[in-house]
Amino acid sequence: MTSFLTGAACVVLAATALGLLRILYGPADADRMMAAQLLGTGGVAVLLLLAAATESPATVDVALMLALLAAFASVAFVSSGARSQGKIPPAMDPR
Amino acid sequence: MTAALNIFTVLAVSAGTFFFLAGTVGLLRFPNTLTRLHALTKADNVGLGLVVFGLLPLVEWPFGALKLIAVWLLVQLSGSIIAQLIAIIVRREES
Amino acid sequence: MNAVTLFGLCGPILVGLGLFGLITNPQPLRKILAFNLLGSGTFLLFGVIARRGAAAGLDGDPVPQALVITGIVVAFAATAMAIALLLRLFQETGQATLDPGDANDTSAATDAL
Amino acid sequence: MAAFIFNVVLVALLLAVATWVITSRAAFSAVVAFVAYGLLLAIVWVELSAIDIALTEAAIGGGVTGMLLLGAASRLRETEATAVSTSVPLRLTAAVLCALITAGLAAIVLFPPNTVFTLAPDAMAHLLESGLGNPVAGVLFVYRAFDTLLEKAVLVLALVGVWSLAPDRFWGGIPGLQVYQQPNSVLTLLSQILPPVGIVVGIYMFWTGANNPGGAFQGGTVLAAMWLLVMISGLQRVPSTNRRALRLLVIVGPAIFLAIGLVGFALAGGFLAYPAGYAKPLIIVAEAALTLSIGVTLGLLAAGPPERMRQR
Repeated sequence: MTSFLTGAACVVLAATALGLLRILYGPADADRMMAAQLLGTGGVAVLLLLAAATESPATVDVALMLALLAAFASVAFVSSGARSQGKIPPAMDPR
Repeated sequence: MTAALNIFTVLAVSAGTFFFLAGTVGLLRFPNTLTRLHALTKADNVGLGLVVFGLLPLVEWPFGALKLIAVWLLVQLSGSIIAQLIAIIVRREES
Repeated sequence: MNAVTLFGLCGPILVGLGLFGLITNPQPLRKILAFNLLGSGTFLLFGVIARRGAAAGLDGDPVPQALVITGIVVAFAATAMAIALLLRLFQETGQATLDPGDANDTSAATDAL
Repeated sequence: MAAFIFNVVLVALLLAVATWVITSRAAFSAVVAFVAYGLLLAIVWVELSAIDIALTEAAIGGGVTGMLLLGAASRLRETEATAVSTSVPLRLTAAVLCALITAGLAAIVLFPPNTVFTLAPDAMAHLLESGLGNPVAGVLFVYRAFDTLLEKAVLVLALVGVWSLAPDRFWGGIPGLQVYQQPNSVLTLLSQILPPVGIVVGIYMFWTGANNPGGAFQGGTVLAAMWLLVMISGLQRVPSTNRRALRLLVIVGPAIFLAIGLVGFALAGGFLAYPAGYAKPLIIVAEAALTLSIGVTLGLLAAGPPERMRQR
């Protein structure tokens, strides 16, 4: 069972990592961000599989942390993207 | 009983792994950003869901199992909302 | 070759890569990224030393592990500070460069104020 | 065997992503690769049996640093084209010298000294006196408490440094955090549902840190991320940095930790020494205050220097 779970973790990692090719090719920034998002979810799955394979419950906490914070970079991407639509940062505003 | 549960784990985790693979293939092969987003969300929801489902018999009952389900729900929540936000950005840039 | 040695070799490569990026890349933001890469390579070396020092019923020596946690915190503080500095430079001069020729050009700075 | 293949794949990926961070032409692409790198590094730490570090890296590398860098990359986008690249001879020289450093460090890894040097037994001896169950927390709060106190001081100093980068007229003003411009969007929903969960997880991280991997810093980072989410979505205003309550929150953790350290002079015969039998409650009190302070400090560090005086 342990080798099966580790093997599955290996496949999930390799699969989501192939998706990282989107970071190279883009073409849109959204595509790049999506690849990171997929790796975030894949990373959660990998950590859960590793936790089960090595029977270490603390590893589940790392997955919990990733699940909570992996979306955070995407939120920052969305909010900074909203600003790049030709808006001047306040400190450069001549007023 | 144990053998049956093991077979269940193997089947569910394998199916989950397959969805991660499918998500990656979609992310790499689909023609435009919105369809690629579609592929990403399938991997997020179903892939991780099946992996979590398959691992349930292996973890401590009930709190270990509840934690796994909480991780999945967190990824569901943030994944679906991030997908919406990215889609909004993509559509605004296209128009 | 076991897994720990594998990670142990990964650390030096990251240090080398980070240092190379830090020296050759002209953009300050990329230098910050490279510096973080360099730092994480060093942390990885500490992690390998910790793993090899497993004793007293532990999977790793907790002292280097605690040092790495402190290191990550300080590296984050330094990164936040560096980015704030960089964005301020951009606000003052309208460009983000460490080229001394541009730094002497104070007319842009006075325009911004 | 399966575990070793997994590690080979992991290391190959980590190096590939790291190479992309350095060689990519566009800064945005490099920053996204760096976020992916942080996620992979967290898995590496799990494989090195350093769960405490994995938690820290997952919270910082994957989350808050990514946010800082993405914000900076999008603001600096138009400056990229003007950057001059370094000359080929300089690049070659740098590559050779960096390769030498890599080789030297790799030699240290490949040919370790014959006697294994470890402080684990010493750390464990002190751990028993403290009543904690997590050896890393024991090292941070008993064996090396002074370093931990200084680390918190560094965070506060970095915050003062970031604030002082504001133009004089904006001192004490409102940080220029990038706020999502559309109110009542689906992001509002996320920032209504996620923070309550995040606060529970943050407190859990701090509480479980006494006996299991976790602790004040990991818990504080989660709190910081949740606070930032609420501010980015516009549900909560970005506070003015001259608010007294805010500044008190920043220093309450280090101050309580310092006070406990000073009490050690009177009751236990040394700075940061804990009176026998009271070590664990004192550490829990210090950690609780530190979790709060770290959360507020990290949130403010990520929010950046003040950029305006008044709410619009």
